[in-house]
Amino acid sequence: SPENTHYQQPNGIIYCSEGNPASFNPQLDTSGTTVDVSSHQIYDRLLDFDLITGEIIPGLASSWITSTDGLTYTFQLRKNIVFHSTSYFAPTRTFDADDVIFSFNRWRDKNHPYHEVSGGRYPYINSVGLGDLISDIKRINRYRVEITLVRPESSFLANLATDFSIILSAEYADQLAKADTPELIDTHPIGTGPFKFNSFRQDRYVRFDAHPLYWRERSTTEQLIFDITPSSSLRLAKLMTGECDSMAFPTHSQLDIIRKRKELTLDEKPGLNVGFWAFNTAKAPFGNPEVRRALAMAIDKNALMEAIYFGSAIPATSIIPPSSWAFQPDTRSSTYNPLGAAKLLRENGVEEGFSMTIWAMPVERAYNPNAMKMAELMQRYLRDVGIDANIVSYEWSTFRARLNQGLHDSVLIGWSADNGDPDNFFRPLLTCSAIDSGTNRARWCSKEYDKLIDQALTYTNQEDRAYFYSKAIEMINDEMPLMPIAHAFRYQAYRDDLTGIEINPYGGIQFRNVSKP
Amino acid sequence: MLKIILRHASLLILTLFVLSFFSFSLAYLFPGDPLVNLTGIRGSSEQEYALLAEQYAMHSSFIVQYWQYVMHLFSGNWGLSFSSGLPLAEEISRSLAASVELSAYALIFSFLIGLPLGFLSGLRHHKFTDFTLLTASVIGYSIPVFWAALIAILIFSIQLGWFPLSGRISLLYDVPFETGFILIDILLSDLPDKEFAFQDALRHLVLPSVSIAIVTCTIVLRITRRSIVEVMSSEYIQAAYARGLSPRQVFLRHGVKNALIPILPLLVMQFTTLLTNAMIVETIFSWPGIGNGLIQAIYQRDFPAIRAGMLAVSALVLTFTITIDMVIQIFDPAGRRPENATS
Amino acid sequence: MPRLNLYQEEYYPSPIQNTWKEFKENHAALLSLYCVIFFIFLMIFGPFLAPYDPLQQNIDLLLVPPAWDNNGDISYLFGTDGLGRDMLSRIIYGCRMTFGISLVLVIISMLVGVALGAMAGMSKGLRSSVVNHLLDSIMAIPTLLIAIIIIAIVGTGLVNSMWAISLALIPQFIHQTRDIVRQKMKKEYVLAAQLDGAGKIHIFFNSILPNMAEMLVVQVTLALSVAILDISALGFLNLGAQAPSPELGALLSEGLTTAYVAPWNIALPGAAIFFMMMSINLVGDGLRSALRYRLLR
Amino acid sequence: MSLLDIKNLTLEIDSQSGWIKALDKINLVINEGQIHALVGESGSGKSIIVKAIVGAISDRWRITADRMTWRGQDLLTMSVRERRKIIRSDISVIFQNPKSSLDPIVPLGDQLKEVILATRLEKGMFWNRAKARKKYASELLHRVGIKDHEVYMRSLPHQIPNDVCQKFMIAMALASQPKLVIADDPTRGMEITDKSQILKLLSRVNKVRKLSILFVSHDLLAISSMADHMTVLYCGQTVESGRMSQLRKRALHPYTKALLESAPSFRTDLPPKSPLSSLGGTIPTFQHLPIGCRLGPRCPRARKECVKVPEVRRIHEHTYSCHFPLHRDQK
Amino acid sequence: MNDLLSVENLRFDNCHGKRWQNKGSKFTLGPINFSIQAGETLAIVGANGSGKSLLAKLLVGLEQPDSGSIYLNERKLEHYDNKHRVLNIRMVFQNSNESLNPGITLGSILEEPLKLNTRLDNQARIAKVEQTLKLVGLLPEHRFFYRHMLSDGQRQRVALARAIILNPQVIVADEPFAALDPSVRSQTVNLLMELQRELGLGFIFISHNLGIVRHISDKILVMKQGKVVESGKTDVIFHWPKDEYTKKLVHAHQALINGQS
Ligand SMILES: Nc1ncnc2c1ncn2[C@@H]1O[C@H](COP(=O)(O)OP(=O)(O)OP(=O)(O)O)[C@@H](O)[C@H]1O
Ligand SMILES: Nc1ncnc2c1ncn2[C@@H]1O[C@H](COP(=O)(O)OP(=O)(O)OP(=O)(O)O)[C@@H](O)[C@H]1O
Ligand SMILES: [Mg+2]
Ligand SMILES: [Mg+2]
Repeated sequence: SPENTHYQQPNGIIYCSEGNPASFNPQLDTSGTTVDVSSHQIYDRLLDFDLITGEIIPGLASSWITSTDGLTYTFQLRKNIVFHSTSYFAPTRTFDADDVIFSFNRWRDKNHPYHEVSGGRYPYINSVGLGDLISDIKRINRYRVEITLVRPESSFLANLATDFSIILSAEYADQLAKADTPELIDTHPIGTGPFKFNSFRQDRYVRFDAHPLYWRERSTTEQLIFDITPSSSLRLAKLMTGECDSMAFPTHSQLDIIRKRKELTLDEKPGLNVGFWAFNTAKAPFGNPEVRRALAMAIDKNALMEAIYFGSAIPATSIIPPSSWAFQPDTRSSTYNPLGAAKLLRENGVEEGFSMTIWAMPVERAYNPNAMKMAELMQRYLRDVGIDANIVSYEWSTFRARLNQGLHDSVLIGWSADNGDPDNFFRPLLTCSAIDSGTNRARWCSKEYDKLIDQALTYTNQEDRAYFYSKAIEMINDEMPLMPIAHAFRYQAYRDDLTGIEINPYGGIQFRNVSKP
Repeated sequence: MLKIILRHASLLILTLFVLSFFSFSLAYLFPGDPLVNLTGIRGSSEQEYALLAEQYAMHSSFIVQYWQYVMHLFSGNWGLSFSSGLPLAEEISRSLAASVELSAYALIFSFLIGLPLGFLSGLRHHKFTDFTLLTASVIGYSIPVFWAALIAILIFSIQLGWFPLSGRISLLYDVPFETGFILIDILLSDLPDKEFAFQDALRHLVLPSVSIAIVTCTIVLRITRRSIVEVMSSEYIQAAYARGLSPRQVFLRHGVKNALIPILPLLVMQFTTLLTNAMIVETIFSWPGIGNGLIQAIYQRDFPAIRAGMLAVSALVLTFTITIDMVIQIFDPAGRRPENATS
Repeated sequence: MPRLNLYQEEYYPSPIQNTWKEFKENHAALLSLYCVIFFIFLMIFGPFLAPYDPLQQNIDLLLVPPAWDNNGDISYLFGTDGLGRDMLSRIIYGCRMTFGISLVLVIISMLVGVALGAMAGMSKGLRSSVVNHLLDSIMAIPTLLIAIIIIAIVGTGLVNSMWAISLALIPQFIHQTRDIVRQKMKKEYVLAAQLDGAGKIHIFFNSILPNMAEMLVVQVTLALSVAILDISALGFLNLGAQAPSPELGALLSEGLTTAYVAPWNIALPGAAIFFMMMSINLVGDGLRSALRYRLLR
Repeated sequence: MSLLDIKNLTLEIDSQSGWIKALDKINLVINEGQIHALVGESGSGKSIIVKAIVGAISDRWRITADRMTWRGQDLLTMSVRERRKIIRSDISVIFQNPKSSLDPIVPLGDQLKEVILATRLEKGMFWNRAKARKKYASELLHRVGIKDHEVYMRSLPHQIPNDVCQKFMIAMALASQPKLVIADDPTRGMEITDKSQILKLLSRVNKVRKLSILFVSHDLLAISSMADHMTVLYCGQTVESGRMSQLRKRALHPYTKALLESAPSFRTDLPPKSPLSSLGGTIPTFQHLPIGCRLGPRCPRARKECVKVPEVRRIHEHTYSCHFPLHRDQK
Repeated sequence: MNDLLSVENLRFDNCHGKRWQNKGSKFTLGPINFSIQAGETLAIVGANGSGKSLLAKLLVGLEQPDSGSIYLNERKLEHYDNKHRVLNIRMVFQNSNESLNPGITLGSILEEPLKLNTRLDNQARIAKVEQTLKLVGLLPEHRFFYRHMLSDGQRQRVALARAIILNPQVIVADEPFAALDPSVRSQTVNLLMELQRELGLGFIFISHNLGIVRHISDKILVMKQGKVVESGKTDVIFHWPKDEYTKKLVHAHQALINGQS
């Protein structure tokens, strides 16, 4: 059995991840693969979430002060925080206000020399409108920064604690700018995080070494390796043979096996996510809400629950999961009604034999463990209402690139929250600005909706905000730009000898405290 | 002899020419801009594009373009991969080395097992041993290699936990790239725990090479057996017995060599089959070889990688075959090979 | 033809009958011939035999183990897959698809290959020598590799993979035919036919083809097992038949996602390929040794 | 004393249609210094006898014999090793098909040297052996009429003409200075001049060294010019055996007579273009042997008694097996 | 009397095509002159590799001579005139085993020349085949047989049948008796002589067996290294050989006969 395979190995942790990171800078890419590999490994943020209580706690900023009008925030930075020193960069100074300003200005200031580097798109930040929210960032002194907002916004601090508000090294950026290779900042990253980047080979691995001068407490692990293994069954196999210490996204069919094997542990938490079927509203006939509603009626969600999630998810009635305070228990959602759906389709000019594409993600995500299989199931339901569905899939980064071009008719995809704020669902998924930032897969744009979402943020009181959100939910269910399918649990599977692993309900995995005997 | 060398050299040049021309025309056959398909550089600015077009003589005739392409190939500039953006020459030489390493061990393995068993089976023609071996060989020969690999994984990795199931070595060892052959690289490296790394690499080699070797091993067995049976029932062997030589003398002096020489090219040619099987098995064992790379490239429509990978694999196989053919023709004293194409 | 008994007790079989007689002696080969016939039967009557539609999903019966398992269900003899599709039906359809496609491919490539090979074998001179040289080199590349390369060029998909494989098989037939034709062209009976005033085509059909038929059958069995392996390998690699189609290789790769929960999802399709290959190989072996013994006696 | 004495040798072959008696009660006696011819049509089992004598036996054969002795020692009961020793030193064989009886990839010289026994060489230290061996080999080659032995010793069987191969085989047979040489059709397909050269060589060795020869052939002309005894074989049965002159003069068996008369050279009296005498019909295949006397269906004198196998009868040195022999009409 | 077949200054140089191969071993045949009349037999003897088979092939048109001409009934045979040649000059190969197609029945083998060269219908062809089979001493039923079912002698008969089925005037046979056994050989010799008498065939044959040559031939052509060294009446050559090589042959033969004990 795998226990007797113990032979001397260098100290290190291998994590079987599910895909290639698109970048090593989560500012540039919201995909889980990028976030997992970079946010908590390479970088730190000014603020962090407490993984258990969800509270905002100090990160690189040891404390902060909010002005009474809620427009000015002043952050006191920690001293003596050392950046990574690697084969390609040796820092000469420690972390200070310049680094914060550089990191924020990169996405905030369109004229910043680094703004256009690596594409100039900052999807998360744009989708939550953080760039426009901040009017100014000032250096008070070396260890003090002041940020001024355009308007008070309740989700601001939470946004600073998300995986995307990471702090880069301004010194490294200068050095790269001089060498005229600015794009290296995102492929050969430098940060203050617990692990420093060593190497990356496409489809194979990302290799990190421990950052010996890390400022927080951390485990004694010397190496961290992301073993890129797209196939979930192979990931599980590797976990079983001990080639991985932990694996990403066990599929729901695998959960039982993991539970049964005594050398493996499975942690489980309700997740802040939603899996959905988005229609490309920019394309006919999906621009027609009737058609979208009809399509939604054609699918039996409960069947999908069984076949795809194996019961480890709850059917979604809206895009908001029940654990969020914005959840509306009495939302009416679409019900399975193939006859009605067929009728509605015919009425709206979608004839028998109409053919459309369903794009299915090639990778497993928490919110949709097997999009391919789901698509196959849906194919059958759609055939019942006289629609030929073709399944389309590409390698994950190609897939996303093409989605951004809006080539799809409809897509099976989803969203995992980056923070506990409901705005984090409503804004990135369906606002107009999120079309450009590439998170609005329905390419749906409604001024009315945008207004509701913006209004909600001007209130700090939860009940007030909830009112606007319930309006938004109603609107989504009417318009049906996307059909919410499920809110899945989050799982973390690892070998017993691993300690210190903790599920992060907001996304990215953390290895800071993880160690192996 | 010189004639043989010349003939093979010209054949080799001809085939390589055809191959390179083919791979060049692929750039035109694939969708998209041929220049982009050739270089793998996407989304370059207009200036850069013009410069590249200049380099590849895109505005001249097809022949000149081809010539430029060949020159680029020779200078080691094979273009960039779409998906990783890395230079293909290096990527491919690495993965080719990995595949060749795997196939080479499998070949050695199947020879070590297949040849003696083939001899045994041939000498015990129509006896129980022969029958058993033959049955086993039919089974081994019919197992689809990918299935064999999966079953091997299920049993030996998952159930028994004896061998790891992916990669060439545990990722915890960071073996620097020297020759591309991991075992040699480990020995050349200055890792602190070399012997453990070596052990680990060996353990990683076992399952993939064995599952590839199964088929080849049975083929080797069958070919050897057939040859032995034929030689041992030939008249000169009977004549040698009739001259009063002992069975051992007869077998060693007249049997072995005669049985081996005509099948040697057949046996060595198994390498190409092996390489193909290796390409499939690589995808199962996540072996970072050319097969894995090529198949990934096909999934991802990474045209430059497909073009270069195809060129590399077929060039390797053809060079190998033609060289072996030449060596055999030079060294086979009786010249009893099936007639070659010119005669 | 009227069978005449010149010597009462004797019965004079034709060479092909002789081969058959030798072949029948070999029980393993005979048994596998029956297996092959069974597969052909499946190929033709599969849809009538399969208990369910191979694509019909049943959400209530996901991953039912095979009937011999404790948790199995007798109405799903081979169990179901991760979408509740009946494995037995899928495998029946898979055999039909894999075997049928291979057979068609082999026959097409045989026709083309034999035609080209005969031309190459009967013509002489520089032209054929260049072609032959190139052919020899191509011969050395395994068909699967050629198929993968062709697929890399034309793109994935079942139809493309069929093209690829038949293209890849043709050189073997050309080579084999050319060799046999050349060998036979040197025979005195071909000279004799030439003296009778026979033209090349006449010689090929009357003098060479009857003596080549058996070798062709052997070659067909070889090609068939290669084709099956290639089709399913391409299916397995997702280069050939794509997901919902019940091609055996594709089944296997689909089964991979549930391999550890439901090992039968990879064990059974693989076993089907294995049996198919084994029976064809045994038939080929049997035929070859029958031919050899016939020549010996 | 006879060198080789075979009595009632029967050999069965396992074939598709059961066990077939390829040899049926063969008798053969070879005395010292004798040239004994074994004649018979193709397929009558001559080569099989040769193989049975030297023990180059396939495992699908079954051999039984009342007696098979080499100078009084029983060949059948002795161990394989002993038998091999005898064969190595006392008997040598020239096989029918020289090219396929030589190893195609070992130079001819080496194959020749392999047969030369150490005891046949002059005594010397071991480093002289190789040289002595070579000298001996080239002498042998000269004796059989190969001139450029240096070249031929280095070449491989497929590089040299057939007749040289044949001569090599003869040289190999003589190399071990045996008591008996079994020559299985050594002159097949040779030109008449080469043929007579070989025949001369063999008779000379026979005279000079008292070497016995079992000369297997169906070339009657060649046989009658050198052999002093002859055994005639038909379909695996010994038909007649005796002194050459005796048989030529008064063959008792109809088959022998037909065989001898079929060669026009023997019949100087025959006018050109006149029909040659011959037996009608053809030789039966081994699968369809007639019962009893195997000549039966073709024999001009056959009667119904011929369905029984005729016994061997003997008049002095002359033995025959026929129910109704020529020249001795039965009562 | 008219010559049935005559050959004048026939030459063949071995330097066609394949120049880069086997250079050095240049073989030239000829010039060759001879003629035969209907019902006459010409024997060709000579050493191995002296070009006997080649000559036979030239006669039947399998090879093309470089110069010289072949006359049939005083009419020159052109190389392209295959039809005429096929109908009148037929060849029997040395190895009847090899020259019969193993894959088809004897009937089809014999029908082939009829199909290709005559306008007989199916019935007539079968009748002709059966008739010819009888002529060579086989049974009509033999047309359903395959090659492997026949003995050597019978095969040789089929080969003969195939040669005479088109009623030719000349038969060329390359070592027709070499592979036969004594008793079968005399049968075949008898058959040939009989056919020749009946059909008035001109018969050209190649043989190493001087006994048979002496017995059945009217004329002899002795060849050595592509040249005719001697030719003439059988009796004359056997009694008074002039050329060195012929003397050697005849003496060796005589020696064997005289050497009999
Ligand atoms: N190993 C064998 N297995 C089966 N049958 C055999 C074997 N060897 C010989 N025979 C058969 O035995 C018969 C006698 O063969 P043999 O070689 O002794 O003939 P032969 O008299 O030497 O003829 P030839 O003059 O042509 O050499 C033949 O019919 C042959 O088919
Ligand atoms: N078609 C051809 N073109 C060129 N040379 C040829 C051809 N056919 C035969 N030769 C040459 O002619 C020579 C005589 O060959 P041939 O077969 O006629 O000899 P042969 O007298 O029949 O010998 P054997 O007695 O062995 O049958 C050989 O050297 C051969 O290489
Ligand atoms: Mg013999
Ligand atoms: Mg000849």
